[in-house]
Amino acid sequence: MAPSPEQNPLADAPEPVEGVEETAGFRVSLTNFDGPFDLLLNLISKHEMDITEVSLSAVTNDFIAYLSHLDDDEELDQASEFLVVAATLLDMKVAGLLPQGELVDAEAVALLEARDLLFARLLQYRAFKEVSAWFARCLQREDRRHVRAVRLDEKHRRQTPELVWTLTVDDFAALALLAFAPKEIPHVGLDHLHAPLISIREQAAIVVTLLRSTESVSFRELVAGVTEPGIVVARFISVLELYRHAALSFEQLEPLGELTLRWAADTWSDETLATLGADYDR
Amino acid sequence: MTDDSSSSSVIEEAVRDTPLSERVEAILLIVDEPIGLVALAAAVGSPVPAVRQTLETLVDDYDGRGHGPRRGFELREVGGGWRLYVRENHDDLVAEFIGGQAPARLSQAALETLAVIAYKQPVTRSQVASIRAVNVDSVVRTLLARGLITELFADSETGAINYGTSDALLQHLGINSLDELPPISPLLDDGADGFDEGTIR
Amino acid sequence: MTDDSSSSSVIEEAVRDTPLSERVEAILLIVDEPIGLVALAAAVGSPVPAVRQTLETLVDDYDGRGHGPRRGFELREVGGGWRLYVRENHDDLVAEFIGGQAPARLSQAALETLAVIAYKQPVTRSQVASIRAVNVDSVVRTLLARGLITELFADSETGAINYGTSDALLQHLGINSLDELPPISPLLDDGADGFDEGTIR
Repeated sequence: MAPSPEQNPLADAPEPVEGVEETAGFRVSLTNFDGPFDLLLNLISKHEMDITEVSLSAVTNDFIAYLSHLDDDEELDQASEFLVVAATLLDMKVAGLLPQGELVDAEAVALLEARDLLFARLLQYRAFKEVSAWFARCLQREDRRHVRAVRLDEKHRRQTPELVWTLTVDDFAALALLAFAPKEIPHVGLDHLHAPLISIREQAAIVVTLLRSTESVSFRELVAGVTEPGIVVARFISVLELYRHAALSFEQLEPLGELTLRWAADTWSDETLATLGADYDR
Repeated sequence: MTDDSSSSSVIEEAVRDTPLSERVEAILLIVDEPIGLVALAAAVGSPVPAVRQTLETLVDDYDGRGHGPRRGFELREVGGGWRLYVRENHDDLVAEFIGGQAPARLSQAALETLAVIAYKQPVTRSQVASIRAVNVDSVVRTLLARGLITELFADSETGAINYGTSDALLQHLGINSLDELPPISPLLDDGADGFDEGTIR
Repeated sequence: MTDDSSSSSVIEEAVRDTPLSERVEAILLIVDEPIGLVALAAAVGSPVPAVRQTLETLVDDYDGRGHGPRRGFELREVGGGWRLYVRENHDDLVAEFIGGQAPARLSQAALETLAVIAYKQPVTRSQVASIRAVNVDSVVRTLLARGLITELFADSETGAINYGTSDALLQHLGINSLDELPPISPLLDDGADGFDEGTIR
C-alpha cells in the first residue's frame, strides 16, 4: 500500500498532497477489493474535504490519472467496474448526504443535482475519451495490415452483376462538390466570441473606389451618410493602412482641420487590398 | 467445364470433385470484403458446420500448425467475415513494396465522436454533441465520408438522423463484432438518460 | 516492428527473421498484376535464383506435391510474371459466386472518388487520395473493375498511373461528353490550385 513514488500513477495529477500513497494504492486495492466505500473514502480523504464539498473535478482527475496507467483490456475491464462503483456512490450522495432534519430548500437540492449531473457527464465524457485511445490504437494497428484486395481476373470480371446506377448528372455534380469540400477537421474556435462585425478590408475597398473616382476627397465626404461609428473607425483605419502602402496622400492645413485625401498609388492590385488590415483580424 | 450446366449442378459437381478446403480457398482468394460463414457455406455448397471446421483447419494450416510450412498470409475473421491477410510480420515488407502513403489519421475529436457513436448507437448528432459538449457536425461528416459510420434511420418524431457504426469500422479496428469493443461502464447509459431528462434519474 | 528502421533495414530484418517462402507469399497475396522474377526478388530482398527456386517450390506446394494439401489457388507464370489464380477447376464455382451477388451499388466513398476523378482527370491515385483525405486504393480498384474509370497513361517521371472516366460513366449519367458535366467551380479551381502545388506533375 506504499509503493515507491516512481510507481505512483498519480504523479502528474494536480495537488497530490499527502494522500499520494493511498491513491497510488488504487492498483492494489482493486485486486484485493475491500469494499466500495474504501475507495470513495480514499478519494475524499485525499482531498481533505467534507463529502458534500468533494471537488468532483479533482476526483475525476484522479480517476483519469489512474485510468491512463492501465494498459491491457483486462485492466480496462477492471477500471470500468471501478467507474461503476465510484459513479454510483457519488450518485447516491445526493440522497444520502443531504443534511438530515434541516429544512432542505429546493434550490440546494437542485444545485447538488446539477453538480452530480455535471460529474456524471464528466465521467462519461472522460470514459469515452479514454476508450478513444483504444480506437486510435486499433485503427493504427489495422492501418498497417494488408488485406488481399486484388482486382478480379478478367475472365471473372465479365460475370459481375450489372451496376445499379441511380444518380442524375446533377446528383453527380452535387456529389463532386461534397467530395471537393475541404476535409479538415475543425477545432472548437473562439472566433465567434469576437467576430469582426465590420471588415476593414470591405471598408478599404469602398475608400479605394471613392478615391480613385475623383481628384481629391475629404474624410468628411468619405464618411458622409455613415451613422455607424464602427464603420467610421474602420474607414479611418483603412485610410491609415492605405497611407502605409503609399496608396494615398493627405493634407491637413490646421490641427483638427479638414483632412483632404488624394489617390497616390502608381500601381495597385486587388491583391494588396486582400491583405490590407490583416493586423486587425485578431 | 460444362457451360450449359445449371447453377445447382455446378456446385454439385464441385462438391463431388474437390475437397471443401480447396473450394473455400478459391472463394477466399477472390472476395474483396469479409465473407460471412453462412455466405461462404452457400458459395461452396456445403453445410455451415463443415465450413466452419474447414476454416479453422485453414487458419491452423496457414499458421504452420498443419502439415505444410507456415504461410506468408493468414486467414482472419474480421468485420463479421473471413478474409486473407498478409501475415503481420510481413506488413513492413509489403508496405515498402507498395510504397503508398499512410492514410490520414483521425483527429482526437473524431476518435472521441467515433467512440461515443460506437457505444451509444443508434444515436443522433445532438446526443453525441451533448456528451462531447461541442458541435460535432463536421466530425460526423468526416466519419461518414470515411465510411466508418452510417446513417441508420431518421427519428420518427424529430426527423433527426440516427447514426451507427459500419462494418467497415469493424474491419478498420480489426475486430469481428461490436462485442469486442472494450467494455465501459453500463452506468454510461444511465448517465445519458439522466442527462436527457435534465435530472438524475 | 521497429518504426524507426530505415528502408533497407526493413528488408534486412525480414530476410534475417523469416523464411523466403513466406516473404514471397506475402508479396504475391497483394499484387494485382503478375510480378516479374526480378521485381519480386527485389521486393523480398533475396537473390533471383533463390526466389526462382522458392516459386517452384510454392507451385508444387500449392499443387499438392509438397507436404500440405492441394490448395484452391495456384501460382502461375503468366506474361512474364507470377500471380496467384483460382485453381482452374474452381472457375465455375467462382463464376457462380460472383454472378450470384446482389446487383452492385457503389458505396458513397466510391461515388465521391468517381466524382473527383470525373472533374479532375487525368489524375493519379495519390492526387485523389489527397483531395479525399483517405486512402482510395481499393475504391479505385472497384471503379476500374466496374469499367467506370480507365487507366489513361503513366506519368513520365514518376510512373504514377493517371486515371480518367470511361464512356460507360457518360452513359450512366445520360450525357454525351464530359463538357456536359455541370460546372462546380470556384470550389474546384481553388482545390485544384492548392492541390497541383502539393503534388507531382
